[in-house]
Amino acid sequence: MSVRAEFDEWATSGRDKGMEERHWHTAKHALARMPVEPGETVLDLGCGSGYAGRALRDTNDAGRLYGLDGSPEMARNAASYTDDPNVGYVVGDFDALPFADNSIDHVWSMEAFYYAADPEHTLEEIARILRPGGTFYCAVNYYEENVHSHEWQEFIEIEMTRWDRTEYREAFREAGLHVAEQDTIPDREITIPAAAEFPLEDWDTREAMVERYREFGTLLTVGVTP
Amino acid sequence: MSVRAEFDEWATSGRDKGMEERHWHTAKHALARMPVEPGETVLDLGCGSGYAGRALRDTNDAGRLYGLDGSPEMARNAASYTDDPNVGYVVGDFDALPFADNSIDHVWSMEAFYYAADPEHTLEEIARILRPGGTFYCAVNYYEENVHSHEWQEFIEIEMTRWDRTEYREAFREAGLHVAEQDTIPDREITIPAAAEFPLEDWDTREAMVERYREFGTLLTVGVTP
Amino acid sequence: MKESLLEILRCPLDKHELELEDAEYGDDDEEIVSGTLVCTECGERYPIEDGIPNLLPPDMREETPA
Amino acid sequence: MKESLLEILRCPLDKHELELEDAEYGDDDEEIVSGTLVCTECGERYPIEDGIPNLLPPDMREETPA
Ligand SMILES: Nc1ncnc2c1ncn2[C@@H]1O[C@H](CSCC[C@H](N)C(=O)O)[C@@H](O)[C@H]1O
Ligand SMILES: Nc1ncnc2c1ncn2[C@@H]1O[C@H](CSCC[C@H](N)C(=O)O)[C@@H](O)[C@H]1O
Repeated sequence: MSVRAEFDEWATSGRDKGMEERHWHTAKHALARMPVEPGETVLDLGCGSGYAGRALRDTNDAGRLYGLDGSPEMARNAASYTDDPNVGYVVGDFDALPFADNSIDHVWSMEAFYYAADPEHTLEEIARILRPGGTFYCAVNYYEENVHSHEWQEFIEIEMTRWDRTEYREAFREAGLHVAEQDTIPDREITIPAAAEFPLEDWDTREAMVERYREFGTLLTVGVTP
Repeated sequence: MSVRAEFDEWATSGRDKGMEERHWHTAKHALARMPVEPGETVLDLGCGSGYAGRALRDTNDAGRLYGLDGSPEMARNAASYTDDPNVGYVVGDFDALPFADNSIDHVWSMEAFYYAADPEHTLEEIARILRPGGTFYCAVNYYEENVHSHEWQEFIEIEMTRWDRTEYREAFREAGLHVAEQDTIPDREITIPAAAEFPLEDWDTREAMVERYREFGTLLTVGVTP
Repeated sequence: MKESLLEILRCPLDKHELELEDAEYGDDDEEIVSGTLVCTECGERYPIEDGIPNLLPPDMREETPA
Repeated sequence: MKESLLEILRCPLDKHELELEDAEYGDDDEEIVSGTLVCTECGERYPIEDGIPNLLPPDMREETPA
């Protein structure tokens, strides 16, 4: 199945909103770190419902906020959630970013980067469109050290990239991005039931669920263009 | 009083250890974000007891770890706490860093930067000694938005620099550092007594203490050399 | 989409500038609700549908279902 | 201090290289416990005391209080 077909279905069945709610727990902490100055242009890669961009507009007074998504239905949903004239959406693919060189101040991406068909090339594209000193905030819950995420690949036909922390840093550098930071951000908000309630449908033990959310959380890697 | 006289006294009266214990609550979270690769050289500016450098050696397999401090007694204490052959201490001043151009991979500084006599020049010195793509992790509890820290100046004769978040970002850029991240890291570990215990010697209200530690915490600004 | 987006939008294939054709504007004359973006270099055409430009490379762009 | 530190240590005033004089080594021959670092450019002299080099600019370097 194509990215488009897969995620158009997610969008029409309302999964964009469910992701927004869950991802916000950790995404907001990463977003709060971004050095976005008033008037700057930010691009959200794989924007889904578009919540990240709207949050940056609200808090940082970002100038223009563009969300790119490979699913036209996702972009359509995102557009329907806002009437902010400084927010815009574009349908496009990670592998062929439709933006000019040096045209973007900061790139954000949450739970989307690993769907890129050629992630090394996507990093080169990001480095190309960022202005010197621009940042790429790349947040993923699906990564090698997070063993609880490994099975996600079984539920989706798109091939997912499962790098470990070191591979992320190496790939960023290979694409010409300096690595400024790497961190795991715990999800302190998701409700974890008492031990007696386990096993749950998705979790055999409470320990596993605690490890997944409170310890592994979201892996953030921050790259900066020279 | 000079930096040297002031902090020599702190060192001989054991305040280096007290600071280590308190600063560790937030410093460890910032240290965990540093993209230090095996074999790299890290410099701790105003190292005090030297705990940050020792932690980086333990966790990141950093190659060489140097602590610089303007107080010979601080450096002497720090040296006495470790026999790691890859850790070394230097007495020196922020305003005239005794290191070669491009000789350091990452610079760390906790609760020390604002004592620099000429902070803009110290930033230029840091940009000079860092290799391209090196990072400067600058952590401070004394800053404009943290209103509870303002009175600290009354207790010390050295003039302290009290920038706000924007001024930190601007000064970094002025010195040629890209700003990759800015964040406030809460201190979730310090014990805050129940409301009935207030007023305390240092805190009139519980709300103020909560705001100081859990909300304002430590301001981290991360710079990257082009 | 706003016209200002055109300043930074490029052909996904060769990164050349795009020209706007057959534009229809919304009531406020600010929003381009439909039209076509044409690459000034390779001539590839990209549709604007419901105000959202579709810049997928042509081989990934299927027909809109409906 | 280790000799390897000398590779990156420079005169705080003019950033030129330093030369090690009168070095005394510890038992393992690895640690320089005392000596003087002399700037190859301006000739300024910096002491190594208890194994720790003191690279404060001369006007900030008071006598060690015993
Ligand atoms: N190759 C690709 N190019 C563009 N978008 C892609 C893509 N692969 C996946 N996506 C998009 O990436 C999104 C991943 S879901 C995450 C959505 C949002 N960032 C959130 O945090 O909730 C989907 O909307 C999907 O359509
Ligand atoms: N101008 C200057 N040059 C070098 N060191 C300085 C300095 N001004 C202050 N310092 C040093 O900075 C330290 C500040 S106290 C903080 C110590 C340690 N980083 C910690 O987190 O606990 C002191 O050890 C002091 O001697």
